[in-house]
Amino acid sequence: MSATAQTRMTYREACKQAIRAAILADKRVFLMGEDVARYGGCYAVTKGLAAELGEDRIRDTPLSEGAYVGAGIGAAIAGMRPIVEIMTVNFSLLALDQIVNNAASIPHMSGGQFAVPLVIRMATGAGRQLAAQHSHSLEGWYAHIPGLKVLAPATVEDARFMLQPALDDPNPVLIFEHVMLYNREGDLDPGVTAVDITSAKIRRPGRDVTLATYGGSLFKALDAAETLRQEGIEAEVVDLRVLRPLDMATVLASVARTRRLVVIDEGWKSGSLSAEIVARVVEQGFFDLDAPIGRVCSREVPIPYAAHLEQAALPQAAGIVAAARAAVKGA
Amino acid sequence: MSATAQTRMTYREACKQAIRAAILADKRVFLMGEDVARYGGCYAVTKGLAAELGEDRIRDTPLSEGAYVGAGIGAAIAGMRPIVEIMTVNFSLLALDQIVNNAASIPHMSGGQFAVPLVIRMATGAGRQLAAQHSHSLEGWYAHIPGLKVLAPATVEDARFMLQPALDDPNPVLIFEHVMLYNREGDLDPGVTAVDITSAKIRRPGRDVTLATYGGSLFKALDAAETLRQEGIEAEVVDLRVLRPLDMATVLASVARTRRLVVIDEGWKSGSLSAEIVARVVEQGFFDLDAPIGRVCSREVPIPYAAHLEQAALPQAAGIVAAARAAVKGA
Amino acid sequence: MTGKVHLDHAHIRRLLMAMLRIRRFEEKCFELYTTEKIRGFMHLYDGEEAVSVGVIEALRPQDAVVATYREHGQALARGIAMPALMAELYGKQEGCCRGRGGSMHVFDRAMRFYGGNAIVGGGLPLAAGVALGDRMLGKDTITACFFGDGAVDEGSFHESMNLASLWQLPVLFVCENNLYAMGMAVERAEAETHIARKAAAYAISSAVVDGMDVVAVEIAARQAIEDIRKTGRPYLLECQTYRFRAHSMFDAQLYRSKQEIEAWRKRDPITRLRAWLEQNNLMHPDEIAGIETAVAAEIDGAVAFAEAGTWEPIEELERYTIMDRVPQ
Amino acid sequence: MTGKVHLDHAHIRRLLMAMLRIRRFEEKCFELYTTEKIRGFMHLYDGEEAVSVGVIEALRPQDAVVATYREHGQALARGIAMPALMAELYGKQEGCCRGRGGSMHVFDRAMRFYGGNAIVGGGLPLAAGVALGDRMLGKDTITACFFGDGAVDEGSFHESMNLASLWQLPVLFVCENNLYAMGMAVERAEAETHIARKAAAYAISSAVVDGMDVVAVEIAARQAIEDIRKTGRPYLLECQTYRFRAHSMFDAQLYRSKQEIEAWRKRDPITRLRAWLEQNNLMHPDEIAGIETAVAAEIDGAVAFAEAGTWEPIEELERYTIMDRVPQ
Ligand SMILES: Cc1ncc(C[n+]2csc(CCOP(=O)(O)OP(=O)(O)O)c2C)c(N)n1
Ligand SMILES: Cc1ncc(C[n+]2csc(CCOP(=O)(O)OP(=O)(O)O)c2C)c(N)n1
Ligand SMILES: [Mg+2]
Ligand SMILES: [Mg+2]
Repeated sequence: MSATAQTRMTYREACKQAIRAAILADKRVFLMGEDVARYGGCYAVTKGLAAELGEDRIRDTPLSEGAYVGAGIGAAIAGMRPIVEIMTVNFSLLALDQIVNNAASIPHMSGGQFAVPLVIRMATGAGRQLAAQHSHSLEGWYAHIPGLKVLAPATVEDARFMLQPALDDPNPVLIFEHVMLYNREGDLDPGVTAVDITSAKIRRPGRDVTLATYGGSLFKALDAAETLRQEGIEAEVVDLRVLRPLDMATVLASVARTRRLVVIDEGWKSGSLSAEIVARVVEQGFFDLDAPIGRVCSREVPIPYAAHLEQAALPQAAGIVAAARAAVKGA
Repeated sequence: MSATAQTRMTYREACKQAIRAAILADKRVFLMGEDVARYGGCYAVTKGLAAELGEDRIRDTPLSEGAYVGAGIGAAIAGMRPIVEIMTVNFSLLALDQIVNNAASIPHMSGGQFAVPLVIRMATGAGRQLAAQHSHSLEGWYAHIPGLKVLAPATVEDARFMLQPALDDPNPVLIFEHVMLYNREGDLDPGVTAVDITSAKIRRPGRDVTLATYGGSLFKALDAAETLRQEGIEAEVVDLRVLRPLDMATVLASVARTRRLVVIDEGWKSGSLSAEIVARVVEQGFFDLDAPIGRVCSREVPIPYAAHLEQAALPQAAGIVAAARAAVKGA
Repeated sequence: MTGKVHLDHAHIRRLLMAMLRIRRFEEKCFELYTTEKIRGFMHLYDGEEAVSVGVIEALRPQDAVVATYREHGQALARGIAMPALMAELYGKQEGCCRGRGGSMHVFDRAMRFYGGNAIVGGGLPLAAGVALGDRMLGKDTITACFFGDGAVDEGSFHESMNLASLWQLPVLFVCENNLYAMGMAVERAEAETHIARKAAAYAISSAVVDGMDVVAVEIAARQAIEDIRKTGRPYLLECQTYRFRAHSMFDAQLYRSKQEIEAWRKRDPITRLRAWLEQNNLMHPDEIAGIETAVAAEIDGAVAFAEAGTWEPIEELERYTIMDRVPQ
Repeated sequence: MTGKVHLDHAHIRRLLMAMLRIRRFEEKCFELYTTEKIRGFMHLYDGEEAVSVGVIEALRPQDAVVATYREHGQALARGIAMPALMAELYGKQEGCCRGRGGSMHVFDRAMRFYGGNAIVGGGLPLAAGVALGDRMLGKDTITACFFGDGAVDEGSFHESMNLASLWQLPVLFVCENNLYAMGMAVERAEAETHIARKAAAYAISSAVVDGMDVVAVEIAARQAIEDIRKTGRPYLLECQTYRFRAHSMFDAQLYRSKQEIEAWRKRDPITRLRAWLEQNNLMHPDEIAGIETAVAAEIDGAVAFAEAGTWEPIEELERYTIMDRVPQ
């Protein structure tokens, strides 16, 4: 493998390499979570890492989400740089008190005496027929909380390189990994060795309509853009990547060019991140728009098991195409 | 006291009368929560009720938010009609797993075999200098969750009469009582013996701008409307009352008349209920607006203790006036 | 009702058949999973059949059951119709939850079967609540709450045990201790693995039983229920068992040895019961073969039912998110 | 360091003075609350002083402390400057948290004082984490974690005790058992009130000590710390104590009798220590008067400091919501 060749790997592998590199680079970094060591991670992200790095640095926890997330906060305050893994976003509700009342509050509440340099990773999203208690998309919900930073890497590159800046950040950073991405392959450009965690990214340029999205929905939006191209509509796809704080500059600049916006978000529509984007665009770019903004979100139901119902509940390329077409041509 | 005279009472008293009446009317109804019985409730809502109704119906729980909220869900499924009190919205995070993963999911997930006819009451909001772990406004956040209904009674009448329809509803209903309202007095019209939990309500008619709000902010909006009147601006104040599902018809009808909208919401701005309202108005009433929509929300910080900082963090009448003025006259 | 078990022929036959129904049903499930008829997370109960069969044999129809995500066995033992269960795993609308719940979320109102819960420990507070509700409604019932050793680590275990004991709720807490929570061995997850010490922290009586012996489980469950009725307090029954298969369909089992699995397989509750029956001439091999045949036919019927089932129309997706009435 | 306490004069004087500083400081707080200089929820430690004074006397500067919302006593005993504490209660920017935390959220980096937590039980996981972090950083420290009897009901108690024991973390869990959680008497909240049985559920050693006797507390804390160092495991110390005043400034105390309060007042840790010192001629009344005078002067100074303090500019409201660096 030459130094300039692209490296192809799965998103899972990218996550793993990111963890390994971070732990090797800084002895304050360790990972803890349920079944991360002996089992190898419920989505096999950490397979083999415990053998390589030791069970002190890849640390299995009991089923005590509240306590081990809280312990991560304590360890961060004490000077460590913990990565805490929660298997699935639904289980994070058991740790929400610690995340909101402690991690997000202590820096401000203590008058800036303490930072909480903690990273919490978790799987999010639907598509694997895991039903209502394993399939939700609460990253937009978390993005409501001041004191947190919220990331949603969608590409292999972001999966590989967002972890380090998240660890370098003095604040609690939540990283949401969409379950449908783990098996997805992508190329790592050897020229890229870092990414920022402050900006959104245009994944496909276009002049007719902006499709703003993130995480698992990015690839649906790219598929939709391909279909739209065949109809002569050039969609620009913006990967938000950072859900808190939002990089509205990139979104607004895109909308200023395309004058049309569709937001795609696997969260439930009411009170979603997509609502916030609509509100900000309206507030900041009111007179730039040539059409109502479209939102393609999940249907407002607990995600069901049956495949056809699950798929019907989620944003799909067809729905994105329809929304984009409506924005461009009128409904 | 004649039958037609108005009855003046505090919001606290109205809450208490609602609980008492519901328990007396239906032997399946009981209240449980921390310190509701012997202590009399942390905001004194239930003072004296245990003596009158017995400690079986006004039931003190241990400090176990997850378990007693979960027990409320179980009791509801078994046929009771529990009212569960959580002292303060921040503590509800300890019960969030039960609320989201069980209460909101079981009816759908079981294919409609089980309903969860449960009411959860909690205090919300800031203004009493209780600092970051006791002062948040997460009702808009809860309104994101399908399967829940979310109420925010602001008036004494709503405090008195929303509980019964909430108990009659087959779904889990969350009732948020703003801490600054408990001492507030209001009149009960003897002609009113019920309210609905489906519709928003116009608390003050006006033609120039719509102020949409709920809960503790209602009175700030009404104060602002009074100030605006003196400037010749007639604001219409819409009390949303029901945060999920939103009664957008009332909001849209008001906006269709005034063509201008300011949303006031004590939640943090990013990803707030106010964003959802903006998004829906834009989606459904795009061409009716004569000005960008204003949002007056809490500043995005954990609410601080010091009075001047706390007040600076919250929506205030002056800010509402300024936003309404900008909508009417241009910024 | 008594702690004694009258082991007449019909009774033993019932226990054996109940275990075989679960075992064979799940063997079929495994097969159907590999052909992608069943999807999602599926957790098999292979090896643990004696636990739910023994415990549920001691329950009456009016009693309630709160289950885990590894609940095929609990569901079948409780009497949930096999065709409805299979159709649920297929995701068909003829499934007991219209195909919305799948393997981890089996509910059945008629059987007072309150789920199938895929949040570890999520069912314990519910169980306390069902028991409280029943008592307030004047019902003389027991609520059996199944949970794994992993659930013991969760705060909900602590809070629920305390609540049930404090309020003297008639809950039979059944810990299915199969030594692992996914790949986490009990002794790596719990500082104290002695269950009685845990129960004592809540002033709850407890017993440990060989969960590979269905009769022992039934006897222990009956004694526990007798204790609950006598004292009006909950009871914790630890059933020591083992799952022969992987945690779920995605598990390389790196955390335990083949030898360990083999050693436990020798204690297979079905093999053991059969051997005992045959050795003591309590059941003729022909009768056992007859049971197997009946079970196979039932499973075939269930698969046929599931295959013939239909998909819930997408238009109904949002139905029951908000209920329009409380089902009676 | 040893479990023995050398009660020389300086030592006793320090203990008495530490308790008096807390008592008098809070008497002033009470007064200031009625004049609305202090607002919000304020929980006084009146009667419980011996607990934090005794425990913290056994700690070294490098050790860490995790406190509750009733933490004025814990903070003062730990050495947080009284003026900074008083200014915090005033909400002034000279306060130890710039006036943002108030009574329930006292933090002090220099003292390794990790809050002030107004979520009951919210500090226990933090304490386990601080202990873990310290150990991973190669520090030879103890983390003392204070919590009330009410926190014991929470799931976080269970999870944190298990985690600390399992991972052999050097945490000294200090339960301030004052018999009530707000209006909830311990025996109405906990099915089992015997603390050792709770500790045993996590294989944690424990002791119960008279929390109204500062010397006894200190000795027990030293023994506990010795045990932690020897075994490398956490330890649970239950201090039996009582709050003489209401739970907070809003509490009609309907849940307990005047007689009960009076009976406990007879065990006032300060009165008791003074009486013992005077009876045994260990400290001259003049010296005690001198301490009182010094404490009064310190409090006056703290009040003057707080009064002279300034309000954090509103422009800084959002500062530290997101940190730009990790403070060192
Ligand atoms: C709150 C929560 N945390 C983690 C998981 C992921 N998970 C699913 S099953 C399981 C193991 C549970 O073990 P145990 O309770 O012993 O039951 P068993 O699988 O052995 O029957 C885990 C960790 C979950 N479903 N819920
Ligand atoms: C999670 C949570 N639930 C409820 C409360 C409200 N509350 C504040 S103090 C308190 C009593 C706590 O009692 P205990 O732990 O015994 O401490 P004490 O006040 O007696 O010192 C309660 C219920 C809270 N702050 N946090
Ligand atoms: Mg297990
Ligand atoms: Mg107490």
